[in-house]
Amino acid sequence: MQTQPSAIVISSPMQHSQRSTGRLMLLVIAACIPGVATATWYFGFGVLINIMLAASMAIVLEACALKLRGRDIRLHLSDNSALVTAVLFGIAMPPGASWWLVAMGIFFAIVIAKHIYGGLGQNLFNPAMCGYVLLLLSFPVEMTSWHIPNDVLVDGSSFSAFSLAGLRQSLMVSMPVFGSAQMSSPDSIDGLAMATPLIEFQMAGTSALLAAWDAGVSLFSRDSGAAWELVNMGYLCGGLFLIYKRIISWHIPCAIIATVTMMSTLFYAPDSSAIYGTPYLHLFGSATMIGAFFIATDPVSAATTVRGKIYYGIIIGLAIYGIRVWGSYLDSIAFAVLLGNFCAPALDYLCRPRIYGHGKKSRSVPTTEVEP
Amino acid sequence: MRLVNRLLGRRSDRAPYAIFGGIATDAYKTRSLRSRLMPVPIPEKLVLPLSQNLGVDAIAIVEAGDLVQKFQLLAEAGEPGSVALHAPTSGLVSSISNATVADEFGSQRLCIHLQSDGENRAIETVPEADYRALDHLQLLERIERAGICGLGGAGFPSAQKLSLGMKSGIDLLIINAVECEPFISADEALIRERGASVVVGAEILKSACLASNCIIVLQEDRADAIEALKKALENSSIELMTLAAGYPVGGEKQIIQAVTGMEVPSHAYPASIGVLVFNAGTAYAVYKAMVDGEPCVSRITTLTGAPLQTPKNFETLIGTSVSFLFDLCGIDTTRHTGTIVGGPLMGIQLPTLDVPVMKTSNCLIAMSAAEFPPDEPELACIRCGFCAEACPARLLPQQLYAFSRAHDHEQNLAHGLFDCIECGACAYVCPSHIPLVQYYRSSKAEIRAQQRRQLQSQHWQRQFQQHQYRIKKQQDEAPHQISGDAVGPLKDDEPDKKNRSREDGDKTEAVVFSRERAKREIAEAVARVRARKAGHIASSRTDAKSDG
Amino acid sequence: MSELQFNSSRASSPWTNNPVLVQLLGLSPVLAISTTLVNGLGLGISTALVMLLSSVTVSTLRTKINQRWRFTWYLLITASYTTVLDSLLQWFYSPLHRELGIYIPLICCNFAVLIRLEVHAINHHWRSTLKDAALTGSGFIVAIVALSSLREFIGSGALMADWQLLLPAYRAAAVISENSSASEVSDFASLLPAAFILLGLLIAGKNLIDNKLKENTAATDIEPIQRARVTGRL
Amino acid sequence: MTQIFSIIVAAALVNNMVLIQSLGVSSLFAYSNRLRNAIELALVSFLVIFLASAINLILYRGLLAPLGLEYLALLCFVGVSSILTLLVLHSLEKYFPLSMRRQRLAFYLIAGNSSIIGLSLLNTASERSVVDCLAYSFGAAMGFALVLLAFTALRQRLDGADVPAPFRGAAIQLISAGIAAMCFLGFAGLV
Repeated sequence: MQTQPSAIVISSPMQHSQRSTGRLMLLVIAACIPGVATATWYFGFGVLINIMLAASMAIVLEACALKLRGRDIRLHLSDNSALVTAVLFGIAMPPGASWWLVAMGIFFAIVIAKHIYGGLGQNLFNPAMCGYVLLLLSFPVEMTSWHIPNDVLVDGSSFSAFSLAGLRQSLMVSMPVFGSAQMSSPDSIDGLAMATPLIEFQMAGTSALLAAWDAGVSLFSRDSGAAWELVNMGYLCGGLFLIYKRIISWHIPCAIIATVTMMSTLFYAPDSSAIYGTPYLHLFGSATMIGAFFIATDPVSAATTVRGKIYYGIIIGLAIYGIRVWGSYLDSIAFAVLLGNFCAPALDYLCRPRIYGHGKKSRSVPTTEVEP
Repeated sequence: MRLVNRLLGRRSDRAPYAIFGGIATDAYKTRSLRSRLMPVPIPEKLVLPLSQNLGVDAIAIVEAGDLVQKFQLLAEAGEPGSVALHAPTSGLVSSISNATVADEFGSQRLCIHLQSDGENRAIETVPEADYRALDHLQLLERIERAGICGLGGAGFPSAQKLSLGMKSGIDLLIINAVECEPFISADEALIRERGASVVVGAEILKSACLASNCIIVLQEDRADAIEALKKALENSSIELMTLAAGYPVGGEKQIIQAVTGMEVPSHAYPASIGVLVFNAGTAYAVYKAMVDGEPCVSRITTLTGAPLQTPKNFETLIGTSVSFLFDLCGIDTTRHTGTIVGGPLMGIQLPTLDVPVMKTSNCLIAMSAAEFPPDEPELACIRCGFCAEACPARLLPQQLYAFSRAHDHEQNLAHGLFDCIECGACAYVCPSHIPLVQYYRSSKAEIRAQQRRQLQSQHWQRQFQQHQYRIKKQQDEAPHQISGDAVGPLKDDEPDKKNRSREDGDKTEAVVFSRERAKREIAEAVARVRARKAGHIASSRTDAKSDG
Repeated sequence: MSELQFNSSRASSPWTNNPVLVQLLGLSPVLAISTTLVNGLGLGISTALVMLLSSVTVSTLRTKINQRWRFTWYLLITASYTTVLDSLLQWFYSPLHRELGIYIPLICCNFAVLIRLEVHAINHHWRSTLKDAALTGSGFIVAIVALSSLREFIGSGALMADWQLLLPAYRAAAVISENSSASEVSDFASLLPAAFILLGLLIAGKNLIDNKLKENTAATDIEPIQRARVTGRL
Repeated sequence: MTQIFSIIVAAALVNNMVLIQSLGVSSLFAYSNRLRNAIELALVSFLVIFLASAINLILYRGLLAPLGLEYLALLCFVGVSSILTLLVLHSLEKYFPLSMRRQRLAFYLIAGNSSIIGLSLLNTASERSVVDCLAYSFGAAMGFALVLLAFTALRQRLDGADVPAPFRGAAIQLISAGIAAMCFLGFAGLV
């Protein structure tokens, strides 16, 4: 069965806008820069190493998958979608994750969650989050230990994270091939180094961290509260840039942020536990921003109708808050986005807009009478 | 201010409603508006397709070898959808034969070939003394006789459109001068230079369809035309409305939505909600037919595109060849990569330049590689939804695309494929460069073919049933005749129907051919075939009904 | 597709018409129980037993079963056998019974069984039914064994751990080892999602083999199982 | 009230019938992949699962357990579920035109749904009060219906996807279900 329309006749329109998928994807990556840069500043080279590792593996795997499926490798690599998946996946991974963790996740993301579905545009679930959740379920311990080079003493001497030694250290942690890092794993996890402050709040309670929280933001103090706050600001900026460029629509991020804000206001309980913290904490103290602007808005797996997008955002927002506050998993974004993806096709079907000329009351009465 | 008015339930008459979707495109119009509207020298040879809208042919009333004069009737309207055709100049009908016409397939249609004698002798025209004195039926008849069809592009015979409106009653007549497509400037040039005539034409149309209101609609960035029109409208009851620039506000359904806030029901004519839309060019043709008594033998055509040295608007004789016009503008053949008739978004690309201008050809664009870069390869749909934002029919093009690829026509119908007006806005914005419209067209064609097959099979089933019936009747009658029994004509229907229930229960197999059983077997077979063949359509119907 | 499968009275076979891998029937217990090979075997054999017995019963009673209520009859028949089996297991294999838990009584509404009754047993002689049920049952066992060994191997790097469970209870108690839990390589394989995904990959592998076989045997172009509607280039 | 709500959420999401407990999985794959049809199936399944498990619960606690007839539970349960399915279908038919009424498969999928028996068995085994059990049944039935709907829409979309040949059909659907189950695992501990 031929699915391509006949190519003999060149059909209207003859003009096109100058947007292209490859460029859109590059812009998405560009919008990640502020957040990634801030994260690197606070969490060290591990962040960048993750992204680089993920990107290189993603491109290789994508090329292999395309080759296996007999597609034009150069043409389809040029859509840059594998890169976006890799960047998002790299951001989500804890800095200092071993290379084989990254490889495993990326393999699942690119091959299973994307190419088995037929490649870009056909996948039902966000590939990066599929890979991430797989790792989270399989290796919960590894996925929640973060390596932060700043305050780590190696052989009794401390060094700057941004020196060559720091870089070397980070590389060794990620890829033990280059030599083994002389750190035992508990050392690599210090007080600031957990995945998100919320996790700490959930575990450690309020005392110490809220104090740090109140101390205010400083670019140079590198404490975790400020770090997450600024990282989130970075992603917020990137996200607003994407909305400004009309690459993503505002519906999904707004719905998510509104829902999270509403839920956290509703359940705000200053005295009980930090996990019921302020809306500000929930928005900026965790991965909410990157989730709302970059991960949930992946167009392929998100809902596409306007109302569908809003419901989709609400579902994700509820799931983010619910899993974060009451659930036992530490990371809520990935699960929430996958849940949203799961609901998206149904939402799209149920929230079809009213078609022009189809009666304002009844939604899209499909006609079957077709003039011959 | 408009918001305040809306909140208070007031509406200033000039405030248009919002339409769904739409895109912003570069206009490219100024270059063809730099020079004045120009008449075209009479070419030596004119080719006049008998069907000016590529629909039903008109009936030629001249023969090869006839000498004709300008404005003489060459072909008269026959079946609905055809329009009368008149001689654009005097000369000799050299032949009536097939020639390539301006469609994307380069197909051949029956055309009258007219050899111009260069004298341009016209038959005497009879201007109407006072068109206001005529009643609407007379006006209709004259418009029909003048061979006027929609000059905006679709070419629907104007008289038929008017009479459609007559049945349901028209409240509002919209004169559409919104040329939302880039490059086209024919209507603007017309209004700029002959605005008064357009207004008169609009008034004639208004009285021809007994409309109570009439609005001329323009895009708000066309300052010259607006000014000219304002002047022309000074003592007129016709209103002027300007719409924000954008594509496709000039589409019939969209302009109705913008002006009235109403939507044309799916699969209905605008007349059903009391609105008629005519193109400004059509109004001008009506003016000429009434006031000058001249039938429609020319139209305003925009010639534009980078390869043309002097792009301009021509008052072109119908039947002039495209290459002749391009030569008049001085075409740079090295840069010329293709030709579009119509706009770049809804027009069609001509396979050859040797085709005649028709009544519907509002614009001829010479393409260049700079303005029309070759198509980029189609990438995967990432469901970005840009297309859904752009769609003026509020469809979900990304879904329709997926269904079209999957040949899932049941879903296609449920998602309103046939409400697509093929404006091309979706394909214009698609970052993956998917030729969406092409997919929809082929899906529509597939669905239509499927339905046609279905109708056909129903037809043959009926034929077969009748055939079986005849055979059976012969068989039944034969033994009677042989035995010579004096039995009256078989009353087959009634008793059989009564027996049917008994027969169902009766398991004894009669060897005799039972007509009733044959019928049932056929009906079963029919049902099976129908179910198999039209499984998609059928279930979509049930889907559709219960979904609503 | 599904309705077609349901109605298809194609000859049952552990490979071409496997109840689990091809018809996607009776997935619930397969997915839930296939964490270890022993569990899988236990459940597979129990299901096959119920299938055999109820098929024969239905086929002998087929003239007496009311057409309208036949599905209820199937359910009742399988439920009776399941109840008996459940009690027997509880008596003789209590450790295994504990492992399998709720999925033993659930055999009574296993579609792999019920559909076979509907498609074959209700209108065939018991001999033919016996053969059919045996084939289907073995298909079920094959599928569950394949999946559970895969999961066990990935999950713990071992196979047939806790094999003692398959012994009758009094003997199992004697050999139950202390260190029955093998070292865990990955938690994931023991989770339900892994069951889904691995079963999907198993089916894909089977399709791949089928396609290869078909290419080798004949160049005829018949789609396997699924109507494949898209062959686009993207 | 809060407790009942949390039981419902727990039953619908945290202990989702299909994607966490793997009960009634066949319904996800065996029925039509048209959402329109699935809505009916989901609706009827919801009613039947809820009502049947409620009746079974009452039957068990009120009749079987006091009389010491626990071993008859399974027989009772299947009887109740198939009779109830017929009743529900018949009574719904009066008000809505059900396209699935005449399809045997739909009837089987509802009556033989292992989630009914599973839920009934879980209820009989649990220590909860009757009201809590009812709430649990309600939540579980709702969870089942929602997953069925979402998954059918998913399948509908997969139908048009350009899936590599070996993965077409069952394989890709199972993998999708697996990923969906992954995301439902995220609800662990929610209540």
